[in-house]
Amino acid sequence: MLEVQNISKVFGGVHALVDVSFSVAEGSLSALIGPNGAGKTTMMNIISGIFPPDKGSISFKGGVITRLSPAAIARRGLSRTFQHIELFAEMTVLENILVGRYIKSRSGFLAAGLRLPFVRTEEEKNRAKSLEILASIGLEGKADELASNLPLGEQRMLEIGRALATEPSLLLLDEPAAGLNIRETRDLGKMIVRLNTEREITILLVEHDMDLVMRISTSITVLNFGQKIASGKPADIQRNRDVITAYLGEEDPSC
Amino acid sequence: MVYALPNLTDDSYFITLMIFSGINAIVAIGLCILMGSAGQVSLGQAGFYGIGAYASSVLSQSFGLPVVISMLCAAVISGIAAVILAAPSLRLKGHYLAVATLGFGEIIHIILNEFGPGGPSGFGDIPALSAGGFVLTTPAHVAWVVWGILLLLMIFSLNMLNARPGRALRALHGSETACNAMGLDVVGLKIKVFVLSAVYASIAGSLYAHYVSFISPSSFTLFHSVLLLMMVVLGGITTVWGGLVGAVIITLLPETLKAFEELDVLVYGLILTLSLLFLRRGIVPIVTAKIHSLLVRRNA
Amino acid sequence: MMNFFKATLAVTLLLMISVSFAAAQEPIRIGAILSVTGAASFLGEPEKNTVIMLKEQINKAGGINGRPLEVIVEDSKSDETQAVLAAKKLIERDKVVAIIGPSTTGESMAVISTMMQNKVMLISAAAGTGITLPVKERYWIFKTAQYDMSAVEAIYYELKKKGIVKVGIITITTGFGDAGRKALQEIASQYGISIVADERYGPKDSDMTAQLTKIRAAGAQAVINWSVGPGQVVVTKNWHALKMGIPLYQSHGWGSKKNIELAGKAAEGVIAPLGRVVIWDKLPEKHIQKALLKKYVTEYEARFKGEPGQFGAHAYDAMQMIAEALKKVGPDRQKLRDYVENNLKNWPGAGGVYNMSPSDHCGLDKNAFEMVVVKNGDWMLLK
Amino acid sequence: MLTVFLQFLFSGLTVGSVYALVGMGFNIIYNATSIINLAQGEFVVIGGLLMWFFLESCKLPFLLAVALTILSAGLVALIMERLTIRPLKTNDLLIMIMVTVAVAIVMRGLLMFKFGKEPYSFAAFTEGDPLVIGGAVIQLQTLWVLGITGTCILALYAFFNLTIAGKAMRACSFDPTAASLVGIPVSRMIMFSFILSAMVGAIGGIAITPISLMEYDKGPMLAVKGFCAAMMGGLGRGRGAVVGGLTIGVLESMTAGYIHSGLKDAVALLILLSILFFRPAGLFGNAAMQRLKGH
Repeated sequence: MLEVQNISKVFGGVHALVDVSFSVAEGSLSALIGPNGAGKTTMMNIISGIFPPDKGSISFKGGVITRLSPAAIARRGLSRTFQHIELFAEMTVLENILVGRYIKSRSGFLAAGLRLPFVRTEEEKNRAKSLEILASIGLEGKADELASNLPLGEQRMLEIGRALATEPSLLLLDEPAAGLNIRETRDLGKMIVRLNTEREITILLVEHDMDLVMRISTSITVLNFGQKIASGKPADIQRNRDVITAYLGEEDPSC
Repeated sequence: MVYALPNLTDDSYFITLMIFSGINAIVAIGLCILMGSAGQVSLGQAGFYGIGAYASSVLSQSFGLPVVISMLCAAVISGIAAVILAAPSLRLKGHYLAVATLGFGEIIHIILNEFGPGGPSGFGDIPALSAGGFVLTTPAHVAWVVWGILLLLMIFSLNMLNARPGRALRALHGSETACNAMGLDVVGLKIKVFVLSAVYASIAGSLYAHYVSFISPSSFTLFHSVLLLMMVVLGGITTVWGGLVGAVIITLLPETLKAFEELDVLVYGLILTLSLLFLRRGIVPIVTAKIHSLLVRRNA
Repeated sequence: MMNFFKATLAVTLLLMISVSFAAAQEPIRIGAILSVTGAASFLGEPEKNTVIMLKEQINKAGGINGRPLEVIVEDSKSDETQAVLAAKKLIERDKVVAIIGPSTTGESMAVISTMMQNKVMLISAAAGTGITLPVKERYWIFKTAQYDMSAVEAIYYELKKKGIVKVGIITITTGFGDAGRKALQEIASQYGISIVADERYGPKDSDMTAQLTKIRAAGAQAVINWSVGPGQVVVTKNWHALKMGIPLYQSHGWGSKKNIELAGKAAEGVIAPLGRVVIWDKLPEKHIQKALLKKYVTEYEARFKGEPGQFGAHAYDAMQMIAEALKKVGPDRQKLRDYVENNLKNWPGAGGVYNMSPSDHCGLDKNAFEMVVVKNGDWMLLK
Repeated sequence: MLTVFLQFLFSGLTVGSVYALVGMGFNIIYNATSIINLAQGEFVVIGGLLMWFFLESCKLPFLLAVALTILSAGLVALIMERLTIRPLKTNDLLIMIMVTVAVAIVMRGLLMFKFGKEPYSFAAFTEGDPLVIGGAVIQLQTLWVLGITGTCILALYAFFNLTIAGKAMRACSFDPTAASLVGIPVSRMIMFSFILSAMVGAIGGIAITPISLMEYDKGPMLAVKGFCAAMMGGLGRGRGAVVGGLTIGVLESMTAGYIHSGLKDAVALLILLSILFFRPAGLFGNAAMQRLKGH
């Protein structure tokens, strides 16, 4: 589904990514991990088109997306969430989801202003779909709250919900567990698995929480100082020497 | 103003005030959508207002087009001007966008001064508003038409804002990064909302020209743009109702202040300053919040 | 805060109502729309003062055949929209029988349709040709300001006498300057004059050296500046500093001692066509305007610590015309208009000697001006 | 030909140095607060009119009149800041800018009330015939204006780079939170920035009034031009405003001279717009700085 080939990126003399390749198979729940500064977020931003790579190419569902704009990539069915939450703070929970429906609907300024019949049916359909998504992420009771009034955990859920509203075939989750407590993280994990299995959405997860990653992912790629040092099944990764050394410097490798 | 309403209704002075309020309100709701919903600033709205007034006047006077047609053509011309301004301005934000729009408005003013019919003196005998052979002669008729158009644009705006494009605009205001990730066409949306506000301003400008029947560049200056901005900020930027209320207040205020004679400018400035200091979110949002909280308390 | 607003609003409305209902002894009401504030306030200010002073004098002398005269002055803020509103208010709410003003051509043009629709006489204090022409479409409109054309003719007549054939013109980008520019261009050829440079500047510009340099480079034999406000002083100073070696002519807007004061030495030698209100003390005793100008100017200066100038004179004449008509035919809108159109022949005013007729709603020509030169910090008639 | 060119140049420099002074005023406040103070032009007017008042009306000696004028302008700015900007605890730049517009209206009202509507002027600082350079004339007062502008730049540069107070003000502009953490009284620095910019404005008013006269409603035009000067040089960059102001002045004068005087403002604006579109950080700004400030 996603092929990342020989990606390199230099930021002001710092090699953020060096010749990194990996792939995400259709239907998989893949994870991209690595210590701080390993280049995970840079990779996410390159995949989703926020900035281009210096070298290398990325293809998605068979088409090259390396130089496309983020919006164009999103329209091809690749949706993402953000490490630093990027919700529409002054809009309600439901409206946030509805914005996610943007690319799946078509009423423009004129049609909407004139409230043409097709606009009305489209709005109703979007509304129903959005409420359904809200229910699936457990926010059905909070549709009319302002997004900024939600607790952090629910804001993360809402971001995922908004991404789901675009009906993506690949979902990039950028550190969805950051800032969550143990219980919230557990719920999040369950939901991610459910999305993967029930909705059949391919997922690429960037995460710090090793426990979560090891528990739910089916394949893992490990980055360190911008280079890929390992990839494979969780069990293999846990035993990999390079990975353990990489993490020992900063973090507890026991998980 | 409510105090004054009953004995003023058949007073053409009052009606004229309502006409000017309505015209200003049309520009203001466009500006509300641009600024409040989409978060773009414009200090050049008087430019579009002026294009609307001049284009429609020239087309109907010199080319003999029916007024309705010339108003529509003027709106198209303003829309094109908006695209020309918006396309390169998109990368700009905040003060930089403000100064770009300011420059645009001033350039339009200079163009009208230099190349407009009549130059700085302006020109008159502009045909009155008419549609299908029916000419609007009395102010009352004009007032009905102006407020009718205002009402239609209001409904249009509210419909639009409560549907897909409106949500997209507000999302744009919230987080452009997220908009990109949701596949929103940020550039296109920004251009479209600029065009929309320009068209509103243009319609208002045309109405003004055909009603007063005389226009000169001095009505379409930076100071008018600032005044429009003041309406929107005072009324409340987050809702089109704020534009409407702000426009009516700013139009009526100088008339109300006539009793202060020479001091009226001073009092006007003081009222504006105090309102901005104490009614920061704008009148409409504050009042609706108040009503909302009262209702909630009653229900509880 | 809301209470404060309500209070302000209520007080203001009460004041407005009390003003409009204080008509106990049935006064005759006329209106005045003047640019008391805003860009054209240099016009509106002396006009307003003049109107107020005359009203008091008329009422002290017994009013209009025993009835007091009331003048409602509306400040149009030099803004066309405000002028239209003011006209509507005066006609509809105050039921005035005639209106003086507005001060500028643009504002006057803007209120014409209102006046025509409501059939109320307007005596404008602005100069624009279009205000009273075509006279058929300006049935209710008169004006007391001389045509710009008349001032231009006075200057060109002078230039022709001196054998000057190439001039550079520099005008301000306002209605006043633009009207002058058009008049200058229109009749130049009639006097055998060619305009070799046509320069402009904005109302708040602070240096016109570049434009004057260009005029000099174009080989002009004289400079004509058409503006009012600080611009004409700046042009004069720049002209002086550049030592241009060619004479500087100013428009009839130059007629204020303040200009000489502000320009200082630089003003020496500047020539302009001025109304006699400015140089009344230089007129021969027997001149038809002398007595009334002496009374007007000395009384005005004593009361307002400034000169009425050219523009005060426009309001003076408009007010006197209406007052005379009111005394003769009473407060009837139609009769007032007819009186002004038909009965003001060889009528001495502050701005000149008027000859109104159905084909001329201004009644002044270039004889309303005297050519005046600045000499030793004072005006001197150019012989 | 050279004479004519030089004359256009001198004319442009005269006008441009005023824009530069106003532009510097914008920058001082912008640096401390990110506010665009649209009442900046009014300080120039206050400078010119109060100078006339102290010099011609009160007949005070020249230097005393200058000192009183500058102090009064500072006082007005102090009152403005304490009464309107400080109570306005908001991050909404639009509201802050609109407040300065409203304050400008109040100031214009007061000035009109006190001084009326006519223009004022007083004698040039030094008597004497204009200088002639290459056939082109330059008025002595123009030299004063240029000299004063230059002195202001140097003084401001020294203030911001050599004094503790100046460095503290710069720190506020980079990061108010951090500045307050290290013990800089941010609120007082904002007040100082208003006073300082008012004083710079007033100095400009004093210097140009003998050339261009001064009347109560000249402020908005000066503000627009000064704003453009500041933008052209890169908002917040002191020297940028000077170059920006002089550039606009010279461009206007060259357009008036070589193209058409009616279009001089338009040409200056078009160039400003192209700079905005192609170099949004201004001629001398760097893009990274602009991103940091986030406006």
